Amino acid sequence: MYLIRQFEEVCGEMYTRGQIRGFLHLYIGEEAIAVGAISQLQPHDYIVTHYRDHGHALARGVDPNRTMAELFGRIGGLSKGKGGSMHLFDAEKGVMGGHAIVGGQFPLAAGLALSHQYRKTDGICLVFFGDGSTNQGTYHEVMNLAAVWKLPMLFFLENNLYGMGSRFDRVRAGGEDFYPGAATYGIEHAVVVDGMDVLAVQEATRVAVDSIRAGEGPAFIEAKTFRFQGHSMADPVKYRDSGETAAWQARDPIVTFPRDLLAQELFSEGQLDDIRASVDAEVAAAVKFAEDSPFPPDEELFTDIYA
Amino acid sequence: MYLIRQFEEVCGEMYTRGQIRGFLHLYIGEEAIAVGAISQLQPHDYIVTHYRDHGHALARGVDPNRTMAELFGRIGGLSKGKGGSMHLFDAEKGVMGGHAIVGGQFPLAAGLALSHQYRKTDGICLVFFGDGSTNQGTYHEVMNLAAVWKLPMLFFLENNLYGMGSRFDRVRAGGEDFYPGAATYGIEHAVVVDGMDVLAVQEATRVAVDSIRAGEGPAFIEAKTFRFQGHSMADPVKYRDSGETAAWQARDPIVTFPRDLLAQELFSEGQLDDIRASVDAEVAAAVKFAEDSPFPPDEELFTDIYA
Amino acid sequence: MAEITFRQALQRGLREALDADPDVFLMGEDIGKYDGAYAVTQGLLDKYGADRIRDTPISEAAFVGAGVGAAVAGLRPVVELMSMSFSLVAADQIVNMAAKIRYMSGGQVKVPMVLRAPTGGGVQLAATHSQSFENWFASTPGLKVVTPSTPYDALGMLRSAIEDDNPVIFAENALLYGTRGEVPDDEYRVPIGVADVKRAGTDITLIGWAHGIVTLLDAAEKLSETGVSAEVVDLRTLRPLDMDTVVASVQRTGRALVLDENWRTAGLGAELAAEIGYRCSDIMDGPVARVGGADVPSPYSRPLEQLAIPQTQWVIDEIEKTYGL
Amino acid sequence: MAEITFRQALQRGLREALDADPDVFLMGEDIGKYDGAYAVTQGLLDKYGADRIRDTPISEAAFVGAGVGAAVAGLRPVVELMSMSFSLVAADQIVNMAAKIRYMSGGQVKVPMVLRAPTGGGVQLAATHSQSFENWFASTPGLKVVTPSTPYDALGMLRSAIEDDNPVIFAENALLYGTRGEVPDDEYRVPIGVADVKRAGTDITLIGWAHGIVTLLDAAEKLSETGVSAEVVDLRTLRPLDMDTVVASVQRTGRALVLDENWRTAGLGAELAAEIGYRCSDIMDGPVARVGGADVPSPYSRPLEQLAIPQTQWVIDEIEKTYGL
Ligand SMILES: Cc1ncc(C[n+]2csc(CCOP(=O)(O)OP(=O)(O)O)c2C)c(N)n1
Ligand SMILES: Cc1ncc(C[n+]2csc(CCOP(=O)(O)OP(=O)(O)O)c2C)c(N)n1
Ligand SMILES: [Mg+2]
Ligand SMILES: [Mg+2]
Repeated sequence: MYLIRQFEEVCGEMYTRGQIRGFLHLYIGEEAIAVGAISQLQPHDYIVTHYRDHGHALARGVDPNRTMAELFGRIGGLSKGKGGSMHLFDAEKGVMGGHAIVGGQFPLAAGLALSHQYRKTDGICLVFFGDGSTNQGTYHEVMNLAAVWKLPMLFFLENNLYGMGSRFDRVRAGGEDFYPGAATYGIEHAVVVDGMDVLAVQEATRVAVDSIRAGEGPAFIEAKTFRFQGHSMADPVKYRDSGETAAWQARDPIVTFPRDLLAQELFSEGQLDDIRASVDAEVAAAVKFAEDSPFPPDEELFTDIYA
Repeated sequence: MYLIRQFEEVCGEMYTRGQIRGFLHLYIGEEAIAVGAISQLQPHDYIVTHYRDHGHALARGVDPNRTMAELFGRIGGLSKGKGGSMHLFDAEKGVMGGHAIVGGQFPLAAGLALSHQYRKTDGICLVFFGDGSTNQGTYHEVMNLAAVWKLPMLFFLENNLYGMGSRFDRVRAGGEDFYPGAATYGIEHAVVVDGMDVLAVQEATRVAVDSIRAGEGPAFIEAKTFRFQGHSMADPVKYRDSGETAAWQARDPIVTFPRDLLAQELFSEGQLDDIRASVDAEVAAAVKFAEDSPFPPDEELFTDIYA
Repeated sequence: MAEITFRQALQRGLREALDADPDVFLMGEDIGKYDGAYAVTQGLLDKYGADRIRDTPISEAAFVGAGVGAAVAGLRPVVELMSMSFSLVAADQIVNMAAKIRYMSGGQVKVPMVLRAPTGGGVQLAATHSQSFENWFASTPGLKVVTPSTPYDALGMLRSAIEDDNPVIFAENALLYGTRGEVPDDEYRVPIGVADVKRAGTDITLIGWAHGIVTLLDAAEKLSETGVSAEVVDLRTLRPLDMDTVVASVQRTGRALVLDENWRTAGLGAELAAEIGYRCSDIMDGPVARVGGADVPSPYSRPLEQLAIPQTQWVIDEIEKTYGL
Repeated sequence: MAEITFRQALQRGLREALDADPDVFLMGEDIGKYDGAYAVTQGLLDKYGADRIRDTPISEAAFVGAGVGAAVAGLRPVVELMSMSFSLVAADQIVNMAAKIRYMSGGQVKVPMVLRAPTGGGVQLAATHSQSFENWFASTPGLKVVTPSTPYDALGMLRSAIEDDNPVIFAENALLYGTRGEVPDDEYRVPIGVADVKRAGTDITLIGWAHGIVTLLDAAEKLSETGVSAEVVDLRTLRPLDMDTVVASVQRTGRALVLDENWRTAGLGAELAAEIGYRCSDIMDGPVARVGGADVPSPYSRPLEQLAIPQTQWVIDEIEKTYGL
């Protein structure tokens, strides 16, 4: 989690310096979800996510160097700088994007899940999405398709209460919880979990993944969470009051999780400091790697369009 | 109801004779829905429906002559022959189509409902749709939009159990009833009704419309029904057994409703015969009207594209 | 050699591909139990089973995108849209997902998927069911677009499309399903991206594709009666465009007419006319003649609809007007 | 006269329309409380209230189609898409509903709706967020498509669009929002469907629209240094096309170059080149020159993205190549 946080704090800085451009969406505050959920996957499982995707990539063990280089638009990036922040891919690790059209990732995820079913493996596809994206038709269409075909698919809602400036209750009348809606599609396994608690996320995911691998069809997890910063770097966050943010920040997993570890004497202050120092160094190295990587040569404009 | 039935029996014939072409979707078996539901509307209310739309138009009092002429592709048709069977419009009567893209009609209906709300009238928009269309994203998006904006809109599901050759349970895992799903959107008023019983449909609609006019937001009615014939004239109906059809035909509203009227001595056999005879004459006149109406002149190709 | 219909050719292509490769499977609305809206997939469910012949809900965005996902995972889905007109509800998945996921991943993934759909007008299906959006997809980098005009090409190109590692839009003009033509008994392929001279001639090059070829061959026949020898070039593929074959022909004949049955404005016909005009202007006898469908929503009424679809006579008149032939 | 930005011009246009007609209202994602993704609607919620400045869920198909419904009922909705790229998830509602409902009803209804959206690339938003589908909508009968290049045109055409009884796609190239220009203090309109000569010249006609005009004016400036006098015609409207103004200019200059910043293949640039070629070939000094955007999904990396977008030098090189000027 600390890696993700530190990585993104530095991303913010790099954006200000103009090294990263376009849209940059930080995951700060939501790290416990990616880390908790992805820890429960097998190497042959797939992950599909939205544009707020750095956390998912890093939690899957994607190389921070190549991730940062991608954000810098350099040839050493995961996608040679062609995808940028919103489109992180690492096919070898099953990370199938990073998708920037809200709701666009659901069908892709269904197809990846279908491939596991078709090949009779026990693999699954984990798809992350936001509260706002549930208002896209694809959410509905794919929930139904996954249910009727019993696809091995885990729907993971990162409910951070806002889609850009719109609090969920201004754009939805169905109440505070989204997970009960899964039953409409015949998805029985649907739960809510505290997205600020990495161990709770881990446990909920373990149970859901077991059920999916057992052939019970898709499952649904809603994690309540909060993005501490703006929607993207362009967002001055005028639509919510600082009190709401502060309340959530008090539950920051980057603070609370180490505190718990210390309290339970699982780690010492010194051990944690060591971890932090090594992560800081790793992130610094990633920046260096990205800076040193050249921009893609001109020919790259026309490659990778067709196989 | 008998008008609709007789009209469509004749449509079928005219299709065989090549007078009507393209796609022709008959409503035979479902008439109690259109008649029961539309009887509860006010003149300023809107109706939006799908391609299986003859019943809705006729139930709204649209001229059978101009309807038949439209099916014949003649200048005397409702849309001068430009729309055909799937696109019946009578704007003066609030009949806003006939739409042939499955699910395409939901957003339009929301906008018409919005216009009533914006203008602070007590008007509503009644939208008809099939079980198959609930698998389009627009169904979901518009249910949510209508709920969150409290639009004066009545969602009317004509659940005839099949979308073309697909029985609902082959393409949906959410169970036999659709209406409970409305609660997911916060639509509280959602009921199921026997679509073969015109009085039951009437009553359910009355209650729903009252609730909508009272400002309670959208409502949802699911009517269980059955199309006795193929999806369109091209459908040989190989995907279901005749037993299922026969069981529904035994409940044919064109048979049972008059039978009940007779049993309750509200009408005499002779009176019913008179009605039937006059309807038969009306339909014959419609065919005559259509036959006599010329095809649109060539210039019509380029009119009505822009206002 | 056997004479079969366009529909039968497609079905044979599907069967051969299903037999050849277990990774090939079909998805679409009512392709199985209903036997397919245009009967192309008739009987396949019985033979190949429900895992490989998958009836879908009416959720085009979902199952087209699921096709992309399955393809990214290495399968070879052949997805059917009941009509090209319905591609609009899946447009985002086609244009933003199928066409771009390879590029956005820097070449890490590929999308060996085929999207088949009947297309075009002419049978009174009215405004929303008579459209040819393959024209738009032909302007989209990342997609290939195939538009056969004969049973031979349909079968051979379908095999190539299914074996292609890229997303291929396979547009089947619905007016062609019943047309007949010779097809070899052995398996064969027709390459994607190679135009075909369907009739040789010396005075003018007529360029079109799909059902337009029927019209152009008819026009060529009529022109021959007045002593004009017309060459007919069938593009067969709208993306990538085989401009070399087109230009070579025009350089021989010195005259060109482009037929685009879809809306005339800003479609593939415009592209061809612009490009031929640029590359051949010095040797041409006049500007590139264009015939296009009327720029109107398709009317239901038969006489009106016929006025909207390019007819043989339009081609002949346009040639006369442009070149005085 | 005051110098204001393109963004301010649009906002003034919206305010004037909201003030003038109670049937005008706005819908879109985050146009209210968030002040609009590109700040065009900043402050409007406070002034006009939530009934008229409506924040929507992220449901483009639903609210675009709801705009059509409201328009059919006689209101004048101005719907904002956060990006033209997102028009794809609403493509069916735009192309099959907004564009066709009038025709399908035989003229019984009309659709006085405006669909505004920022469009184009250039700021590293990558493949799915940098597209210009107004090019496709320009080929769709039933729609009008407006693409202003200056604050003056933006304001004047927005007023016309809102008062138009047809569905108007109003494409705002995002690179223009910050550009400045003179705008009269009094209310005025700029008609839809009338091209504008943005710079007079005698040797060649450069034709483009929206941000392309910035490039063409720059090219014209550079050309003048070498003694070439270029006329710049700003289409302003992509549908209906004002071909008469274009052709009249080419007939004067005898040379033409068309700039289409979007994908080069089969777009509006092709249409213009084909049509100019046809109507002016007899008096032209060569074929119609074309410059188009690269046929690639938009890359994120800045140097690559810049290679995909037509630059001034491309225009100059193409003129040199085609006409030796
Ligand atoms: C189809 C589409 N519409 C709108 C947008 C613009 N947009 C990008 S992110 C976003 C908000 C999404 O909110 P949510 O799903 O809650 O995810 P979060 O950003 O909160 O993680 C919007 C409206 C888009 N990218 N795609
Ligand atoms: C987007 C789209 N997909 C597919 C079709 C083809 N189609 C027309 S009707 C239909 C079945 C619809 O079933 P349902 O909604 O249950 O209505 P019913 O015909 O039973 O009244 C299908 C698949 C279409 N018109 N539009
Ligand atoms: Mg959110
Ligand atoms: Mg049905």
